[in-house]
Amino acid sequence: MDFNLSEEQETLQEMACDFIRERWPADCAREALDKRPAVIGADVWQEILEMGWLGVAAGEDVGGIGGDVLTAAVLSQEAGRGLLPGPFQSSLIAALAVDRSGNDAIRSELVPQLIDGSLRATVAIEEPGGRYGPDAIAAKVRADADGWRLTGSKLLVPDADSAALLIVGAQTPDGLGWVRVRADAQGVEIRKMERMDAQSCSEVVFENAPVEGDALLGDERSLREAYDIWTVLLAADLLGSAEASLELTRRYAIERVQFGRPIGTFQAVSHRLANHLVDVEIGRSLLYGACLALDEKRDNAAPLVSAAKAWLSDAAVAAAESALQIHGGVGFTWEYDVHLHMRRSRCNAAILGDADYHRDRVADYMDESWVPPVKA
Amino acid sequence: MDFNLSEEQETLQEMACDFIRERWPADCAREALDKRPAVIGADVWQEILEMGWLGVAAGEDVGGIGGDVLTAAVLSQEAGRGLLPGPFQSSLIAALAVDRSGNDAIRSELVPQLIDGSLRATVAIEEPGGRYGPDAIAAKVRADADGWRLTGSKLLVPDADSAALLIVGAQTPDGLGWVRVRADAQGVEIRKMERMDAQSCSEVVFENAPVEGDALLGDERSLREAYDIWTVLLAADLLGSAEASLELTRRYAIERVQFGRPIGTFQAVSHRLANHLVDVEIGRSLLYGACLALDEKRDNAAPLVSAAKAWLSDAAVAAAESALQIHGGVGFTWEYDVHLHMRRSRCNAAILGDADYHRDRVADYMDESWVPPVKA
Amino acid sequence: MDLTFSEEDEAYRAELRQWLSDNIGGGGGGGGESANAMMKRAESSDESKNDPLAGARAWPRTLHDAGYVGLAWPKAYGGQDASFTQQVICADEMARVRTPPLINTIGLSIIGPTLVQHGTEEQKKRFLPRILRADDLWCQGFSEPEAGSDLASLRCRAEIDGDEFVVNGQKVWTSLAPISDWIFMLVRTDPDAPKREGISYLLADMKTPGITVRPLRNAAGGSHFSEVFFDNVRVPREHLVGELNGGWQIARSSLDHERSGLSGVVALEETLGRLWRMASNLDRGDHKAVEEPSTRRALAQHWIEIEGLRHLGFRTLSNQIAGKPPGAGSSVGKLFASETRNQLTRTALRVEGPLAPIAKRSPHVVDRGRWHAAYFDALAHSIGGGTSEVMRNVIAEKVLELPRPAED
Amino acid sequence: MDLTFSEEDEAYRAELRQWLSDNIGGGGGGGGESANAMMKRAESSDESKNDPLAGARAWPRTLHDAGYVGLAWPKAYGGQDASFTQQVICADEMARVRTPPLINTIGLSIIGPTLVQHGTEEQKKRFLPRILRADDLWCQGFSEPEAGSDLASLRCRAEIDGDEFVVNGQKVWTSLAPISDWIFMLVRTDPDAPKREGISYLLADMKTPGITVRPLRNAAGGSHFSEVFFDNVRVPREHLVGELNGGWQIARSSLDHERSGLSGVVALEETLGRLWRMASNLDRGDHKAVEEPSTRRALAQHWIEIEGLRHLGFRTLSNQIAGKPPGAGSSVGKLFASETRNQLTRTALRVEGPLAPIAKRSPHVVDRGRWHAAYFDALAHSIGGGTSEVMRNVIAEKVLELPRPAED
Repeated sequence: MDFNLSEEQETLQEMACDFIRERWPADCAREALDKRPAVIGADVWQEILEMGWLGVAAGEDVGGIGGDVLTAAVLSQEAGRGLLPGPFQSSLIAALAVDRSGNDAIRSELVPQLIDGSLRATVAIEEPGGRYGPDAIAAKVRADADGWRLTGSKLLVPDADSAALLIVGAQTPDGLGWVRVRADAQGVEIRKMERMDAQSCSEVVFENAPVEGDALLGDERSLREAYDIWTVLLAADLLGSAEASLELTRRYAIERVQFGRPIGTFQAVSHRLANHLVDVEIGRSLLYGACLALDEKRDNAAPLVSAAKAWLSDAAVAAAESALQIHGGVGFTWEYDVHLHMRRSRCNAAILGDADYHRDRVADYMDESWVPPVKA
Repeated sequence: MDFNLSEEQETLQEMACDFIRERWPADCAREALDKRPAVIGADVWQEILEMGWLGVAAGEDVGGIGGDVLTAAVLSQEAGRGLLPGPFQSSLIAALAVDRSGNDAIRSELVPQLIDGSLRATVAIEEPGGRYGPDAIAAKVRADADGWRLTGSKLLVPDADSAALLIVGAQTPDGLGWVRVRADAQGVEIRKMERMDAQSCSEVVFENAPVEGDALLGDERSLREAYDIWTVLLAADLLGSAEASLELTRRYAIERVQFGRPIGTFQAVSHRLANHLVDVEIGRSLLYGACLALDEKRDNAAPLVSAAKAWLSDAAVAAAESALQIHGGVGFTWEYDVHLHMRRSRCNAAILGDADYHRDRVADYMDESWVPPVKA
Repeated sequence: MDLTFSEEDEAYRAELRQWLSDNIGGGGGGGGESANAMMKRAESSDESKNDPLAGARAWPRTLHDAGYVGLAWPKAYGGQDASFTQQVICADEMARVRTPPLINTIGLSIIGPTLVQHGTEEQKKRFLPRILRADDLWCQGFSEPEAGSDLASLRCRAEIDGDEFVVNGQKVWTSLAPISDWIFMLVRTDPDAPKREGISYLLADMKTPGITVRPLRNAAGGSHFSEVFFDNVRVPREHLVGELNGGWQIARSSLDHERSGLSGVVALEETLGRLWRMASNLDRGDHKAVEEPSTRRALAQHWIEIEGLRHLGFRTLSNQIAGKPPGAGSSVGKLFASETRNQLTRTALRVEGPLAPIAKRSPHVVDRGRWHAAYFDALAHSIGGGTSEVMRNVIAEKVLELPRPAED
Repeated sequence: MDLTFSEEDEAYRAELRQWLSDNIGGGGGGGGESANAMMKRAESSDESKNDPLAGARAWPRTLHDAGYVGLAWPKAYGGQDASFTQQVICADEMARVRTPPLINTIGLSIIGPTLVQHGTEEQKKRFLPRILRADDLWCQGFSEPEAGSDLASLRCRAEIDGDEFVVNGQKVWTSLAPISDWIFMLVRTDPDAPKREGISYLLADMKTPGITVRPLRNAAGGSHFSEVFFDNVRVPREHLVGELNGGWQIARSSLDHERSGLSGVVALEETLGRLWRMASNLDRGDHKAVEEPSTRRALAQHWIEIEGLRHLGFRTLSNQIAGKPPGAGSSVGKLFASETRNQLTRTALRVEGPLAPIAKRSPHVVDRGRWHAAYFDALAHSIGGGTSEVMRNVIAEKVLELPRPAED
């Protein structure tokens, strides 16, 4: 029994934290709000690739480090803490989706390129229509004389404007699953959207767009698994953001003096921060639990992922709101970082399922499979 | 424009407050928990009748004082503050229901007796099955050779064990409305229930019970109006209880010293009480608004009644919970009054529609009739 | 208990309503522009000599000519000497049709009433008419970097030198400073007195040498607030309001001078109306967002909150009409209105659901991003003019009469 | 990261599980009775000479004979010297099958470990074996009427007179006092020292002349707590634990000596299971309560909270196994568990809906009134052993390292 980060993970976390703070300070995220979208610069991106971050959770046989989902989550957490934008997370999840697709040939061909950055890919699941998740996928693949063709629309696809390959969830002749479409293929239109935190995302419209290989990249199981992994990475990002908001506010509460004493001595401040600390620790625990359950493919992995996402969506937004409130006037200035975390956590809270969606997923699990302990 | 209590109402309120404190001190409510049910003693009841409390909102032509719903609500509020049990409120609403039944003959026959206490009546609407309100009424009147016969079951009927006449909401050959059934009639079975606060209530089961007069006492409109009036009286009771919880706690927070100062100087206490004060003032405002809208028969009377009941159900329970929490250990002793208000407000919050039911009623109104102001 | 007005008052209302329908929506004269937009234009304009604010001044002047500003002020200084009820009717009707914002709001609502109550005859004659016609625009210099919630600890100093005060220090969170002609401010005139007893209330011409304005960019990206720096700024002694070292009480009374809040209720109700429409249009698969039980309950709860505020306003107003103190209503209303506004915008983002992250001007953005802006505004609102925490302190002390902590 | 145990530990678990299934449900020997019920019987019994608690003592003795109590204690005093992991497995398995409550819980969980750590050799030899076998039952004398949250301001005095302490004063909120043989208590032995430095930790025989017990009736109608009065009670000096005036630190360490909280998680989960069943059975017109979206979300949220607590417990436990300090987990877990329990019972009353007001024993009462009782218990729980407010103070100071207010 050792339910904590390993030493390697702790080291990686510290390194990532330092690297991001140095190479992508908060000012970069702030400036990006004026010069949208927020994208990691070429040199920093190159360093990230060289550190092998995209392969931390991919198999060693395809150039990865063979780590687990938790290791990837640790990096996402630091991205959240340090406000690191795309194409980091979309590239990470694209590599993981292919690595766990179950399609050996494509996996050994693509994953090495996805990890070393020679092939930039992203992942597309959510669609217009207001429903979240794999069950709402309506994009459809038809087999015609020329092969498989995809028609449909995807919203909020991260970093699609810079990706060469799109990994798309769709209804196919072989059932729900992943297909690959080249971003520059005929019938693919990429319409730029942007997030409140200036991160890049797009609407991608497919009209009879040719599917690479005319076959599934991965089946429904692998699609759902990747959706859960992506969700847990977002939860980790939210955790990092919540920790950052709390830490900014904690420091401010120690330094700021009003009515003759540090405001951190007022219970209106200190108890509020104590509640956020509780939220963060519960969220971290849920995140670890969800990662482990995914790695061990346990039955309750999906509800634990939903638990982490629901909890941390609420917790990160609440921490950012308190940060603004407790900072008072200065919290609303452009120069303070609190609004940057507010923007990021508000976005991530509403992506890949908001708290209500994930609570409903938990309720469905309880209905179908949950076995509470019974008194003897 | 004068949206406050009139001088007469203020005087009545003070008198009622003093009377109840003197003649039904909190110890009576406490002792009743052991000697259930809680019922006003014969002598106190006689004084209440002599003061004309049951007629404050009934027409002068039938022996009432001709006051408005707000005047009745003021008495209910004091009943809540002073933990006064039945048969006060059930008698008050029974008199009001008949007074506003639209049935002149029965009105002038019964209301004088209901007001002077020579006829004890109560009102029955809610049924088993888990749904609140007039729309859930399934009790049915059939006309047969002998006249009208009622079959059905009513839950939580207040003070039915001491009533001579039951005023019952039912589906009749002439539509939804009120009918009268004698408590000692054949086919009427009264099964005692009790509330958490020891107030008397019963399940009343009708099996082909004869309906007095073989006709409606009041039509659907009058049933719905009486339901709303009863609901607003409960809201007033909840307001009184919330004020009592807040005042008990306010005093304790001034007197109790911990860590070298009154606990009311700690923001964990003072801000919490400030929030309850806000809740109480908003609740009082909603209550006044609902009463006035009922008296003036305005279109938004029903949603305002629901607003008052939803808000005060939440507010009174929250104030009682804070009272327990802030009193600490002593709050959990039998001798302190805070648990008495907790019991009463918990009961009233769940009677005649809980907060969710009334919020749903407001939403239905918004859907159908609400006209928000439009920007020019 | 009744909510009716006298026949005379109803006639006043009818006349005003008619006037508003004649003068709003086209004819109002530039009034459709927001104060923020006005300021932006003023800053970026090349032709500032030709008064870029002329358009913005037209609307308050139109109102003034018709007799619908300065209702509470004496006729001698250009006011209307109107009854309290008429003031309320006027505020209510204007809110109902959402009249364009007034460029001289700060003058009308804060410094004007303060001068009416505490100003010298000369100050009243000189300033009040120019406030009413938007000839002079005013800004407020209260907060400082180290004196936010704890306003009384302000440090900006004024020393007496002959017939003048010499002001040194800094103010912050000053709205509309770049376009203002005058500033009213609190300064420390006795550094040795207890902190609330050494403060004076001064008026300064913004063109006085030594005043520097630096706009602050806010979290939403705009620049509504500024810092204002004072470097040996000389202010004539006649611009002192009230007694020397008596400024704290004057500022306090102007902060307490709250309305019934009824016009704020109309604005909240309109926002809820928009939110309901938004929820009615947004798809959630095969149904609309407004059909979801949790959304319905949340919106119903907001309706309840707003009705609570409205009826609280009626109570406050009744007290004021009857000449009684407003009661708990004013501080309770202010705190609760700000919380309600916060919750309302949070609900809006929840209803937006998957579309909530989308930035202004992106395709698929809901209601052109207004809910994001409203969300930031609402959060800021619960800080400006006394944080919600300070309001709770006030309620605890003044209404609940809890003992005051020792620290202050 | 892993959640697995060694083979040896798993074997231990299997053996225990087998033993439990052999010994629970019939054979356990009177253990099915609640502590409260035991106490009641003890009070009302005529035959108190024949030990009315004999039945209640049987179950802990059975456990002790099998080697499943005192796991962390040295073998020399009747303990098991078991590994930390074994302790956890034992707590977990017992919670899972909900073993009957132990009449000697206070001895096993508070004074026992305190004596193991701070007791003299004689104290250990004398008291520990008798605690394990439930020969001696113990109660705790910490709180006083004027010293609740602010425990350190306690006043109950002990003066040294020769080889004895003479104790005068009062304790309150003492569980199970009427059936206890011994009390461990905090007393003030130096009234002039700073308040935390003049406190000593004493053990007293409840049969000593001058001790009076008065049961308090609680809000739910039961009488779990008592007041205990001390009137010139003479306590031999050898019953001092630790140093004179060193009692505060000892009490503190026993309060800090919290478990991972994992057995509490099992209890919460079982409660949630009951709540789900209740909601599945309750009608709401044509459907069941559990089908309502708001109910589903509320129950899902509780599932999430409980999983959060469980995994927090795993983290705390991992630290403890690795010999590291438990981290933030123990105070966070305690506060959050208590809030979760509160919310869970509130949800239960909300789900009961129209049936929520019905008192125990009335027809139509839901689950025989257990949710009312659970609700009161949960509220009381968030006060007992440090209110949630005090826990937040602790987290603010110890974990967030915020400055401490001056008052204390």
